[in-house]
Parts: sequence; structure tokens; C-alpha cells
Amino acid sequence: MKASIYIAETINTTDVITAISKPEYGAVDVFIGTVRNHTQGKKVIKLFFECYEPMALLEMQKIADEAKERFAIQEIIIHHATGEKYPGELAVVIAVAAHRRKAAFEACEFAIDTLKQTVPIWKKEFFEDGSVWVAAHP
Amino acid sequence: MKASIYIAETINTTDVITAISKPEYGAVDVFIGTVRNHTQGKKVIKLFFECYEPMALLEMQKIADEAKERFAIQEIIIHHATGEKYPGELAVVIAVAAHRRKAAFEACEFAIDTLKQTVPIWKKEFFEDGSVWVAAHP
Amino acid sequence: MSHTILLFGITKDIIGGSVHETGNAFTTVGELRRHLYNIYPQLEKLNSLMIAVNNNYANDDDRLQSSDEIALIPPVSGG
Amino acid sequence: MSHTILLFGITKDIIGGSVHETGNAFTTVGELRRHLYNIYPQLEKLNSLMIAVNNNYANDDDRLQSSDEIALIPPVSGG
Repeated sequence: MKASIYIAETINTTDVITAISKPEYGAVDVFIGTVRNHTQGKKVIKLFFECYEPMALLEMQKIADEAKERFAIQEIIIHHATGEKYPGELAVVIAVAAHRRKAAFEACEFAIDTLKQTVPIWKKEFFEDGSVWVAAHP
Repeated sequence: MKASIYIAETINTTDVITAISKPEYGAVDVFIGTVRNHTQGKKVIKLFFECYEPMALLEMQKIADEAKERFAIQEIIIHHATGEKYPGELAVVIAVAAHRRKAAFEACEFAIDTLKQTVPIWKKEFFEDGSVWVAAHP
Repeated sequence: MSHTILLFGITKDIIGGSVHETGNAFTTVGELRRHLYNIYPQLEKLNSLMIAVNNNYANDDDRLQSSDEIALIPPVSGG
Repeated sequence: MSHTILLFGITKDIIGGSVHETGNAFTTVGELRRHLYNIYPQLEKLNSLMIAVNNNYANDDDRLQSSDEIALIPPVSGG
């Protein structure tokens, strides 16, 4: 089984769901972020995810720890993809198991919101007429 | 591919996620409800889900329609299991695809909250010392 | 005339069997409800008891036709 | 003495290459930041520029050691 906090070229939703599903828990919420084929009206050809991996893993672990402190959840798994990704491919999968569903939803949303603010991973979008590092400039 | 609104003895998370994942959408939220092996400190041997199927399908469709009206989502799939279920087995899978994650989370939580209030499905819990229809009595 | 009522969940245990024949006809959902509460007082002890007519939740003042599909809906607990 | 700065995302494009050698040593994160803004004014036009020391986000008054692993963190955009 892969680690709860994991960064790789290829990630897999089924791996994550299988790992988090146990008869003790009644509720699992899963967030799946995929590469969109368009953004702000422009066709996206592909993405490139660059990653400062040791720090990204630490920041992802901090999110998992904080989620467990703040919400009544049992387990959380965060997997993020790196490298070249095409529309429809997975970018991130976050799964949260809890006894009660409200905590699972809240923790999962907290985790993806925080990941987008703190984890050192950068997305470059490739269009037909060029490329851009997302969010770099105002 | 199975219908978006579906009731069967056996449901499958992968089916649902595969059906809802498209390159147009960036965010998918999935709620997975499974049979817990305990409730209020008691060991659960198994469950039985009884279902008034034609009406349950209608009520599930109403939830899907209302979710699409209220939230900026693209698709919603609701599958519910019936019959005898053992701890760890799937009870319900709800998946919501959206361009933006907030709407996906909100619609998914709305759908499971509403399903538990309106859809004519009844859960009987079997313990070592008897059984009970859940929520029937105060 | 009579109505055939579909029973689910705990109402099966209370009334016995999976259908109940009323024996006579009722004009409204409320009348049917009072009739059932009279014969099966345990129904009144449930957290709630909805009555569905033709696969939709009905109000007590909704009128009944002999051709209606009527079902007792005790507190649901899916999910 | 010098610091080796790891570069990521758009800072690679602005500075060129995946590492930057400062040439001299800086006492604090803030001093290093001002030095970089002087040589590469485009860094100041970013939405934000964090500096990580030993895999943790640092403040401008944090002190630098020559053995520290230092990285420029332009606005992140994972997920």
C-alpha cells in the first residue's frame, strides 16, 4: 500500500479509496482534481506540475495533521501528481474517512483549500499559443 | 454505463467515478457511505436495506435535479444499495462534477443530507442480540 | 371498495405482511391515517409516518382515488 | 561564502537555471530577499515570493546558516 502522503508521476483514485475504506468508518469523502481541457475560455493542451518534493511532502503532512486536529476524522490520504499531465488525467486525490459525514466533508474541503495555498507545487498551463505559470502574476 | 440514478443489490465506486470523470470538469467530489461494524457502541453483524424502489428512484432524481438548480455543478450521480449488506460493504455512492470545487462539495453534502431525509429506503440493523429499524422510534 | 396499502420497514412488523387491505374506502389521506391509527396505535408512536400516493409524499387533505397506489412511509434511514 | 538557492516555477524563468549562487553570504532571509530583488526586479512583480529554509516557510528576520537549504517559492498552484 502506498503512503498516506504521496507524490508521484501517476496517482490512482482506486488505490486511495481502497486504502481508506475500512469497516470501522461509515463515511468517506473523496476529492478528485483532474486536468481540465479549458481554462478561462482557452483550450488547454497539457499541464506541467513542478514540485519541491521534500517540502511538499512535509506541507501535505502538516495539512493531514491539522485536519485530524480540527475535525473528528479517522484517516486522511493526500496523493498529488507531478510532471506532464493531459486533460482528464488526475492532479490530486484527497480522501477522508470519518464516523460522521459532516466531518469528512469539512476536512476534505479544508485539505484541498489549504493544499492550494501552502504546498510547493507549481502548475504550468500549455495553450496553443504559449504557456503560463498559473497564479504567478496578479 | 449505468444510469445516474440507480438502485441495485451491488453498487460500485469505480463505476460511478468513471462515469462522472470527463476532461471538461476540474473537480469531482465523491461521498461513499459504507456499512459500519458498530453503532452506538454495539457490534453490527449486518444490515438490511428495504426500498420502495419506484418512489426512491423518483426522490433520488428530485435530489439530482434540485442540486443542479441550486449549485453550479455539471453532473451528479447517485447509486444506492438494497438488500443484505455486511460491514465494509457499500450503502451509497454520490458523485458530483463541477468546474469549481466549492460547488461540488456543497452539492454532494446537500445530496446525501437530503437523501437521508426523503428517499424511501429503510435500514434494519442486526446485532448479536436482536435487530432494529433505524430511526423508527424517538 | 377498499384501498391496498403498501407497507415498508417497521410498518410491516406493526401491521403484519407487506400489504394492508383497508376493507372500506377513504376520501382523504387524513381519514385513512386516522383509520390506521385506530386499528394500529403503535403507528402513532413512530417518529413520523408519511403516506405516499402514486409515489409522492401526500398531505392529509389530499383526496384519494380507488386507483391510487398508496404506501406507508415510516422514518426513512437510507444512506 | 555563498548561498545556493533552489529555484522553482517562474523563478527559474526569471533567474535562469534551477539554482542560483548568491556569491556572498547573507545574515537574514530579508537581506537575501533584498539582494535578489535588486538583481532580478521581476521577482518583485510576482503575486508573492516566499523563501523556504530547510523545507519550512521562513520570515524575513529569520537568520541564515551556510548549511541551510534555501528555496524560492513563487505563488503555488497545485491541486
